[in-house]
Amino acid sequence: MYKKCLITAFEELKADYFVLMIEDSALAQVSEPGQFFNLSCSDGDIPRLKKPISIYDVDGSEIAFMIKKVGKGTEYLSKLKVGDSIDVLGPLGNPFPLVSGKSVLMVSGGVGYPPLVYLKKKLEDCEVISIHGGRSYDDIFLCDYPFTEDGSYGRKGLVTAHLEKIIKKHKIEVIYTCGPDSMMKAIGRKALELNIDCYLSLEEYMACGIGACYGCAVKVKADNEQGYIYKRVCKDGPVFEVKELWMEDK
Amino acid sequence: MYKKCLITAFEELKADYFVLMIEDSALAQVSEPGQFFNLSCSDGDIPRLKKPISIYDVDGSEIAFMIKKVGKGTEYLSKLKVGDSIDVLGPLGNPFPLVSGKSVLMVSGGVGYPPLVYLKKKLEDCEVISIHGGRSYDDIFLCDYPFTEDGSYGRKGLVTAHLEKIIKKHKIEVIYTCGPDSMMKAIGRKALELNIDCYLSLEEYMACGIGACYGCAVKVKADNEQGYIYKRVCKDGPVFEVKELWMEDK
Amino acid sequence: MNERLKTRLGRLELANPVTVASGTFSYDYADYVDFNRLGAIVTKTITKEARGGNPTPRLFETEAGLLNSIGLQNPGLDKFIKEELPKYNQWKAPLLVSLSGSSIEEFCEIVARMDEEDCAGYEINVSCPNVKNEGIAFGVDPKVVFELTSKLRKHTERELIIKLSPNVTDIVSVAKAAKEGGADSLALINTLLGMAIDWKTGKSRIARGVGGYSGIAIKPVALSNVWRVAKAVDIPILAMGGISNYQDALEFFYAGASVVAVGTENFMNPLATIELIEKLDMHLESQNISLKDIIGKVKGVIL
Amino acid sequence: MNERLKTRLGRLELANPVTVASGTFSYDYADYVDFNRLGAIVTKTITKEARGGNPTPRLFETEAGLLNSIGLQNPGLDKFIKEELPKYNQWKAPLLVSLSGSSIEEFCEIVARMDEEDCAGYEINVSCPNVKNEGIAFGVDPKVVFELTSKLRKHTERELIIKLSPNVTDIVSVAKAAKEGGADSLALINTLLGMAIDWKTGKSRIARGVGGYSGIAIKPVALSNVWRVAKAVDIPILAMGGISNYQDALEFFYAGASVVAVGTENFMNPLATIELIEKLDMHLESQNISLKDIIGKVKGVIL
Ligand SMILES: Cc1cc2nc3c(=O)[nH]c(=O)nc-3n(C[C@H](O)[C@H](O)[C@H](O)COP(=O)(O)OP(=O)(O)OC[C@H]3O[C@@H](n4cnc5c(N)ncnc54)[C@H](O)[C@@H]3O)c2cc1C
Ligand SMILES: Cc1cc2nc3c(=O)[nH]c(=O)nc-3n(C[C@H](O)[C@H](O)[C@H](O)COP(=O)(O)OP(=O)(O)OC[C@H]3O[C@@H](n4cnc5c(N)ncnc54)[C@H](O)[C@@H]3O)c2cc1C
Ligand SMILES: Cc1cc2nc3c(=O)[nH]c(=O)nc-3n(C[C@H](O)[C@H](O)[C@H](O)COP(=O)(O)O)c2cc1C
Ligand SMILES: Cc1cc2nc3c(=O)[nH]c(=O)nc-3n(C[C@H](O)[C@H](O)[C@H](O)COP(=O)(O)O)c2cc1C
Ligand code: FES
Ligand code: FES
Repeated sequence: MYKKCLITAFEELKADYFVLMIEDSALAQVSEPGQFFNLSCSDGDIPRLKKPISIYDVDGSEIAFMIKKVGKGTEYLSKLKVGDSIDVLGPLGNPFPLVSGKSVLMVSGGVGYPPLVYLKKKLEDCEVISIHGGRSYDDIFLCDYPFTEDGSYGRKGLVTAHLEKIIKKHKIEVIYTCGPDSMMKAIGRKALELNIDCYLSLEEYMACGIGACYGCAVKVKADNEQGYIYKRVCKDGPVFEVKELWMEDK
Repeated sequence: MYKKCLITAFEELKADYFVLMIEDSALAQVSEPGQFFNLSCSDGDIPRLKKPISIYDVDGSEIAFMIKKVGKGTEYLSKLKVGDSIDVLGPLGNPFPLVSGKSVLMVSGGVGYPPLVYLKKKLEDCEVISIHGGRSYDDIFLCDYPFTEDGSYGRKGLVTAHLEKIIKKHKIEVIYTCGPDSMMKAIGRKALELNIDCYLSLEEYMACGIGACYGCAVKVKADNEQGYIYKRVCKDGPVFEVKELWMEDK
Repeated sequence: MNERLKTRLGRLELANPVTVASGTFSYDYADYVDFNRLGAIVTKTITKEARGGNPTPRLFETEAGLLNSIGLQNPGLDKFIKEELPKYNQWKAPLLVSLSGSSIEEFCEIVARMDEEDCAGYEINVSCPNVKNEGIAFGVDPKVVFELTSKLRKHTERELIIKLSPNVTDIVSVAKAAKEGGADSLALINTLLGMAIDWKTGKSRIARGVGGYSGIAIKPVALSNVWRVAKAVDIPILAMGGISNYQDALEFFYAGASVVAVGTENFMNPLATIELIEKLDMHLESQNISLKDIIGKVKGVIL
Repeated sequence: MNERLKTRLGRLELANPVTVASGTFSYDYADYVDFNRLGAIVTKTITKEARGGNPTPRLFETEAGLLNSIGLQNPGLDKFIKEELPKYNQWKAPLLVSLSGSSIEEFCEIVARMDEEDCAGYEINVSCPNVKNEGIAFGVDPKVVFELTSKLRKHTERELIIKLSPNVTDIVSVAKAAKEGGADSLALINTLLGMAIDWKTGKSRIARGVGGYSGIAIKPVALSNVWRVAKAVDIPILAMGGISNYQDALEFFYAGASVVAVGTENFMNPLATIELIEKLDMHLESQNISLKDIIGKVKGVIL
């Protein structure tokens, strides 16, 4: 759907993060964890490509986004106020497959955090352990195992460092992850090694967001000469099972 | 001079007109009637060419501009507030030559009005008659003979209609004019015919505003094959004597 | 719609002058746009064999335009005919199939095969800057364009559109060659060549280095090409390059375009085509003119 | 300044890599800019005889760039030498005189005459899109460029820069011809061809119809040309095209430029050159690198 929606809540989090809430019951009803919206980030000024933002929460008829200000587009979003309206295209992409009754690990880095929050809310009868990493204290949000690169909060280092220990300790059966490419690759490899189901929510630069332009390509294993074909993150993903992905370095 | 100046006053006039005041005593001291400033009209967004705006008034250390919102640049200016600052380049161009002890006629159309207001203030011992014309009531400001194209205020028709009668009635010796090209041409021709001194403040699309780019060209009589050469409105003008100008239609 | 908006593109009479630029639109947009309201539909470029496309990243938005380096990723002709063509043919808007080949023979083969299927015509993409060893070579040489067009002409009675590249010294000579070869109309412009680099890291934003540059930034370039070609070659022009709204479209009609296509703007506003049609209609009505009154009627040029 | 910013342009060692684009800057800017701080100064293009320039309007700012159609208005060589040259020579920054001619002989004549005067070198403008019957013809044909350059080479031992047009099919072959002819360095790009029309009235915004398109919109095009030329031709590049700030300049250095020129941005910000130099210096210092560490070092390209 492509709609103009009212902003019903705006909350500054720490540092450059903020939460934006829109209201639309039709959209809320069909918004699932792992899906995203393409949000308009301009009033007609250029540049004005829409920006993909994951669903962070759905509460009744409201949909929340948790956003980090990193450039012009997200800066525009950070200046919106309750009562303003915004054009949204979505929900887009395929959601995370939901499991139940399992021991689940969620691993996020940076703005990979929001989709996993909504996923957690939707998982039933699961024991969920969460790891979250970021550059420093400012990038850390609620989770079981926080990591920072600079050691300013939680453990110092990369989220992947203690991965195997945590998996073993909690008898993890399914991993969901979203974050920087290198982080997800490391997790994916570990999951393959330990033969654990692992779903990754990928990021690629997007234009249309709906499958038309083939800009957001990612390598997926295939039975051809190269060993891979390109699929579209926006339409064929953003969620992929680790077994489908071409895991060699680019 | 190129400076960042503080906006010390902002006043909405009717319709799309407004007055903006900046403070800078160094600039105020050297700002003369007929000169203009190139004002920054963007916060770094594009488009962002500076826009030429005439000096409307100087009061102590303050300089006032009277501006009509007609497009993106002037719209930006219309949204400035007291306490904001703005980059100004100027004063630019040559001022009106000042006469004294004469019977003077000022004829303006649309945004040709502001420079003549400041000029009037600076003329000494002159009897000044002013004509001002615009599309409708919204475009009319204080003057002796208001004209509107749609007849919504003052006399209906073009300012040039009753020109000769007014000149004769007030025994006009000098004409100053600023406004649309066609209006100024008509006035210039009448001045030539009646052999009256006439100073026109011209408008052309400008880029640099200081004489470097040769974009703001206007035809000036010359002793060559074509009969004219191009001079720069920003540096050689904006004020020209009617006798120098090439008055044929473009 | 109505008479005001009707326009002719070679052999085709279109209900309105608005279509989409190849590669920027697909049936995926049907969730948002009523395809029956478009003047025509142009598909993404199809090649004979499937193509995997270029390495990633493939997209980057600069200050004023978009860089892309898709590399004509597409499922190939057979799969297109089987899986995509039926979808496009559910709409009544004339379908123009964009296609490209790596030899004149391959171009002909594709047209011959497509001619057995249902579609209104072909947009021949000889100008994609994102494919190596082909495309460019075809689109920049008037002799090659003439030969290609005249051979294609033998394979179809349908609308034959040659899509031109702006990355040439003299687009008019290429346009003339297309016309002489038998093209019914011309499409222009394809993307400019462009590049962007991350100043912090020195990394190219596009994996291939150079990509195709589109969007608002290229509108003046597109317009100058359309005007120069329209003055010199008297077959209809399907114009694209930075067209975002009805005001942009009007500029192109004045410059000589008979039809306009919305490309990059679809990404910014999926409803751009429909809004353009509606507002153009309102504008023409308010001025009490029809499209044909303004096509090529630019004023104020002193040569 | 300092070692970090030093760069080489052919025969010249420049204190810093920032200059101005021909035609966008003149001594009028001396009221605002300390010319002694520039890496070099480039004059507006001078022709042998005075030129009146093109009809008006000559300027229009589009959504993302600037159209101009000045038509090389200039006082002619003699008056330039008498009245303007002394002004430019009061500053210590090396002076590069931009010049154009209507025949190879005329180009040579101008260089020969200028060689009797004081200046550091010449930027040969074979690429102005705003002059009829010349310019274009010179800049687009590698053979002509080779002949022109080799003849000019005989007339001067000073820095000889050929300024290239982006409005060609293959800029690399033109660049190679210039190098083979003896050019010390290359300047690129001149303006693109562009047009704009008032959609309300159908009037061309520029009297000549087509003008030269510059500014932010053309940066990606300039960058791709610089990169392609830098890879293929090993003489220094003086780059221009939408450069507004030190981040833009860094993109061009990574692409292969040794010097950058600020053009249209001077109009938006008269202090653009000085701010660029200062911030570039701070950036290089903070990264603890010098210019030569990054020139041509673009990463991440998968060919
Ligand atoms: C499926 C998906 C879900 C996402 N979810 C979230 C989220 O929930 N919260 C959040 O803060 N961020 C999210 N992002 C990232 C977000 O899209 C970028 O931060 C945003 O586009 C940056 O735009 P900008 O104009 O502010 O910055 P820019 O300066 O334009 O770009 C900064 C970086 O953001 C990325 N980016 C920029 N434009 C795009 C684009 N059109 N498509 C994809 N990536 C782009 C690039 O890596 C770029 O280097 C998500 C991205 C994807 C692909
Ligand atoms: C010497 C001089 C003095 C002026 N004094 C005043 C004044 O006191 N008050 C006032 O309201 N207006 C004045 N103007 C006109 C003012 O410059 C334009 O209205 C303004 O530039 C419009 O910019 P925009 O972005 O709002 O509109 P746009 O939509 O960009 O343009 C609207 C129209 O304004 C003119 N214009 C646009 N850009 C320029 C430019 N760079 N240089 C010159 N003209 C341009 C063109 O005619 C254009 O068609 C003056 C112009 C000149 C040349
Ligand atoms: C993502 C993308 C993909 C494109 N793919 C094609 C293509 O497959 N075939 C083609 O002829 N042109 C293709 N183009 C070029 C467009 O059809 C159009 O000529 C160009 O983008 C200029 O129009 P615009 O500025 O409105 O986008 C593509 C453009 C973009 C942005
Ligand atoms: C108003 C104007 C006048 C110009 N005059 C000349 C000229 O006389 N000679 C020349 O070689 N280039 C001329 N150019 C081109 C510039 O030198 C430069 O190559 C081009 O504008 C691209 O750089 P930019 O985008 O930074 O402006 C002119 C450009 C502008 C905008
Ligand atoms: S962003 Fe267009 S296909 Fe994914
Ligand atoms: S605006 Fe540049 S010379 Fe007048």
